[in-house]
Amino acid sequence: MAPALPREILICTIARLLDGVRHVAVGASSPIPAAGAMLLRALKESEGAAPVKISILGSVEHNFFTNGSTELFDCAGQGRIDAFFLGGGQIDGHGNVNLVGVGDYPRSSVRWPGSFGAAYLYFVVPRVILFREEHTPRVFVDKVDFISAPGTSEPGVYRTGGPKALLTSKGLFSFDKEKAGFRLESVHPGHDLTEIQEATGFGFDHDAKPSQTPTPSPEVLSLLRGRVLDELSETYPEFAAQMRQTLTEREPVAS
Amino acid sequence: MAPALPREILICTIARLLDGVRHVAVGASSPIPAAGAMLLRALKESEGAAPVKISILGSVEHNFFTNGSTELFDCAGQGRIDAFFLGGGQIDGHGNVNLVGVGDYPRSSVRWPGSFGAAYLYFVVPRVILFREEHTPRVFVDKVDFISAPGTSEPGVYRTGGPKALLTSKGLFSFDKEKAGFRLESVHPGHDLTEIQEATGFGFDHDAKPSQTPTPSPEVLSLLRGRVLDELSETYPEFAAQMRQTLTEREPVAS
Amino acid sequence: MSDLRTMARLVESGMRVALPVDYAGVSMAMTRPLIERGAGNLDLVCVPTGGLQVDMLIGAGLVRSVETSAMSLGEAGGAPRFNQAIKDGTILIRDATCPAIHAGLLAAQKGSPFVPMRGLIGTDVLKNRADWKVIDNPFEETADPIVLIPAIKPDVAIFHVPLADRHGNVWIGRRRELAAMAYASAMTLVTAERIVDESLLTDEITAAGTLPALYVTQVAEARHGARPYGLWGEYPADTQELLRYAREARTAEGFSAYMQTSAEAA
Amino acid sequence: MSDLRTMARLVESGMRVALPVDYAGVSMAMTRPLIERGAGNLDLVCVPTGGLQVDMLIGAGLVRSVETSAMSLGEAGGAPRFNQAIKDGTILIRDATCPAIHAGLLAAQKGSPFVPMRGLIGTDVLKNRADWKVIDNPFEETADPIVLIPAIKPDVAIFHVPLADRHGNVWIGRRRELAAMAYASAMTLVTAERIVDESLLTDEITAAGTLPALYVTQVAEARHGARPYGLWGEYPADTQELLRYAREARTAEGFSAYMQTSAEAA
Repeated sequence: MAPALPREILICTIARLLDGVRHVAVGASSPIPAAGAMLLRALKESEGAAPVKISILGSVEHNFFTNGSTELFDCAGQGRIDAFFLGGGQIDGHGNVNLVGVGDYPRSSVRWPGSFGAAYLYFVVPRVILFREEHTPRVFVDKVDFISAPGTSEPGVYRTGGPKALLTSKGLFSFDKEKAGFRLESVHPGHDLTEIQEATGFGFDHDAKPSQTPTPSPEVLSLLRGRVLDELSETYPEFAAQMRQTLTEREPVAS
Repeated sequence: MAPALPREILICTIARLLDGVRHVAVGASSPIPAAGAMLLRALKESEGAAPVKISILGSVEHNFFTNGSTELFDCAGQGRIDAFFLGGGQIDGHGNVNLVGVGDYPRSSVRWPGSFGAAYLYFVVPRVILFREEHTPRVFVDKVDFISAPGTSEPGVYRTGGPKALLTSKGLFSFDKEKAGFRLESVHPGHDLTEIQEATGFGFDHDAKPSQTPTPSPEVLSLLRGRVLDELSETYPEFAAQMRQTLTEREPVAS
Repeated sequence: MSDLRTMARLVESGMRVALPVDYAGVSMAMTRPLIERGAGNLDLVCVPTGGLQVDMLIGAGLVRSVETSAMSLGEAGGAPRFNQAIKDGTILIRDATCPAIHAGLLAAQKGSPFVPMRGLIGTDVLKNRADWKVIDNPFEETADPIVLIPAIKPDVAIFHVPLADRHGNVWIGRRRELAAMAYASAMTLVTAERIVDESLLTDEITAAGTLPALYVTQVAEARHGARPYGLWGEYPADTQELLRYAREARTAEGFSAYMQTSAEAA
Repeated sequence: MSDLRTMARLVESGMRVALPVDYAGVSMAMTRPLIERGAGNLDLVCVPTGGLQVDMLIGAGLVRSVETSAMSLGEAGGAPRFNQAIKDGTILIRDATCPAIHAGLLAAQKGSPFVPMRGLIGTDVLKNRADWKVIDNPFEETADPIVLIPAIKPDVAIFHVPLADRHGNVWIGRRRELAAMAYASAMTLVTAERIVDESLLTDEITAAGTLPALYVTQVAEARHGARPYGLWGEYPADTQELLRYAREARTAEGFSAYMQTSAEAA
């Protein structure tokens, strides 16, 4: 079997971060988080554990909401969504997320789409996973130019949710609510601490020798390359096809 | 044609009171108000005037709401309901309505069903018609034992609606918001001022010689006894059948 | 799928229980299993009014309080066990008005502590609700009092629908207050006339009137499960039976006898 | 029934216009008639995000302000005319977050001046919204700040649906934000793929997904009226066309040329 692709390591890491959730919501254009959620669902099913529900926003097939686009937020407010993913044009060391733009608001020099539901969901979904593949100092900044959603809140502010982890193409960070900061948990294969420090515009805790992000077992990999990729191709056909092609190209090299 | 029955005079009076409304809501167990609304609708249609919409609550056939039982109240709050009817176990001279019970609340000696939507609708429906056939001092009291809905509100209280008229089996009153009191507008055929004063537990304005409530023209009566009674029998079959029978019994006497 | 007794066991003493209005889909089929189960001190929330089922639970002594906008048997008149309990002061009544109950459920649906509501100022409904608050509308410069209704978060909602599927999705049609009850409640127990294999969410037409399984704790089949109430699009109310109940349940003894005989008939 | 130009004439300068999200039923068919009509100084409310239609109205110079939770062309990237207008400061942007827009419409639906909403505290979204207010939750004894979102009352809502009937009822399926828009708005203009004779309210199954005529000002038929967006259950989005627009509308000239050629093609 071909060794795990970098994206497969991300998908398996997401499945691990989601362990224990009953219901996870995924954005319409988030194939890697969706794949992670689908992998967890498949793993739980094969273990005979409690089922994992996945809501894919904007998808007609995987949409089991029937009350319009307000239902996701209501559902989160009711405590029925355990995990969600957020990206961000900028993310800073306090877990603040900027989805709006760079420069002096409102006349941003670079304008991104906008905050979507982040200014609410970040407060009420217990396990928010910050996911951004691009790991550069322009994304991971010291201080965001606009707070779409803050990493932490002052005491007394109603908040049942917040950031749990930050996953990039280079490593995995956990978020410490008390310290309002990140800690590097592991470095993905092929990357190292120095590289991550240089690519990150904020300071973070870390071990002197951070561990490596675990690579998936052959069993998990075959579940991912089989059933999960099949499921994924229904909603994200281009992404799934691309992953299949990469795997086919690699196969001869590995064997 | 048989002369107008007392109930037909009530129905025609209601149609007159509703003149100009675009949308009237009627309770499920209110055949006389419903008949009045249906008569108005038929009259407007024959005049080629703007159509009158009627919502009959609790009816499946005449229910054009699709958002559950909250929609009536939302609709009223949006200003989309022009008229509504309220009864009341007790109604006092300030237009206060009691739908809850007699005696010391909460251990009422006589308990009625409850306030339903009155504590809201009385505030936001511009033309509320108080309708109670029984005209006795136990209904029309000096002061209600429990205010389900007040006739008037203090300045500064948001209020776009309130009582417009009070119709009983004996007469028709208008409501004066400034004076917070009723004025006898007309006495139904067969009744007189003294009788009404004795039957009413509160004082009210009136002319020295109040006029008589107009009886319907033959054209209006035939519309009522034809099309309107047909429409009515779909939703209130027993009431319509009873009215038909009374008309048949009367006919030989009148002719 | 579940059975009625298994579902009734999920209801525990002291729970807050949301029940729908007469015509929206009352799970009368659950009434006897609930009485058999015997979990008492229930705080009932009528959405937005109550009738036969509530009266029976009161008659059976299971009810501590009732929040409602009205209580009656419709054409069959007043609710006899409720009226007696009010006279005797054996239950706590929280008189409301229909949109206030909807507002409380809406607040829970939204994860909000309250929602504001117009009307109510100057009523004895408001005066007797220490749990409601009046604030000055902060969007107006002059005084503008407005009532805030706190979230109603039932422990369990119980209702009856025409149709459910094996996945736990239930078809509520335009009776969207049933969805509101489920959104607001920690548990939702549903009885259904029929249970079908194919998912109600597969077809956009049926999906539009479907409450998703996400909000549904258990579903059990119960033919004619709303009787003697009617069920929209299915069968009309049995007015004779309601009248019989209204007559017999005037006394505690009559109520017991009614429940006895109709249990034997069932 | 009406036609698109007749409907567009109901939109006047300075109106507040509610438009739905990409996938919910955008009436792209109304975009050109609106531009032809030329009523400007529009305050757009995106429910809850905006895309191609909003970008075109901005490009045509009809827009004074945009209240939205996001603006993009989805897979085709950023909204070019919007982004340029932001840079130039030629439109006022009211950045929101999805549930806040739903909350504002809900307040209007309920006839309430505001509804409360969790979250938002400490965001720059809140900091830039002088029209939102923070109060201390009166149901808590300790300090508990909560945001109040004022009612959003559009003058007109415009959207596209698969089906309408001759009575003015329109089928919205599970896209209930379309109903919320109509409830909140003074006028509602609807385009539909098909218009049928029989009332959608006659059958309980279709009634469940129907917005009643009571809330609908005018309906006009428009085949493929959402294109190049898709319409649920009907046709997918035309991504190539969205990409072409994204490419060409990068400049004001390119936008004009695009609108010119696609008008000729239509």
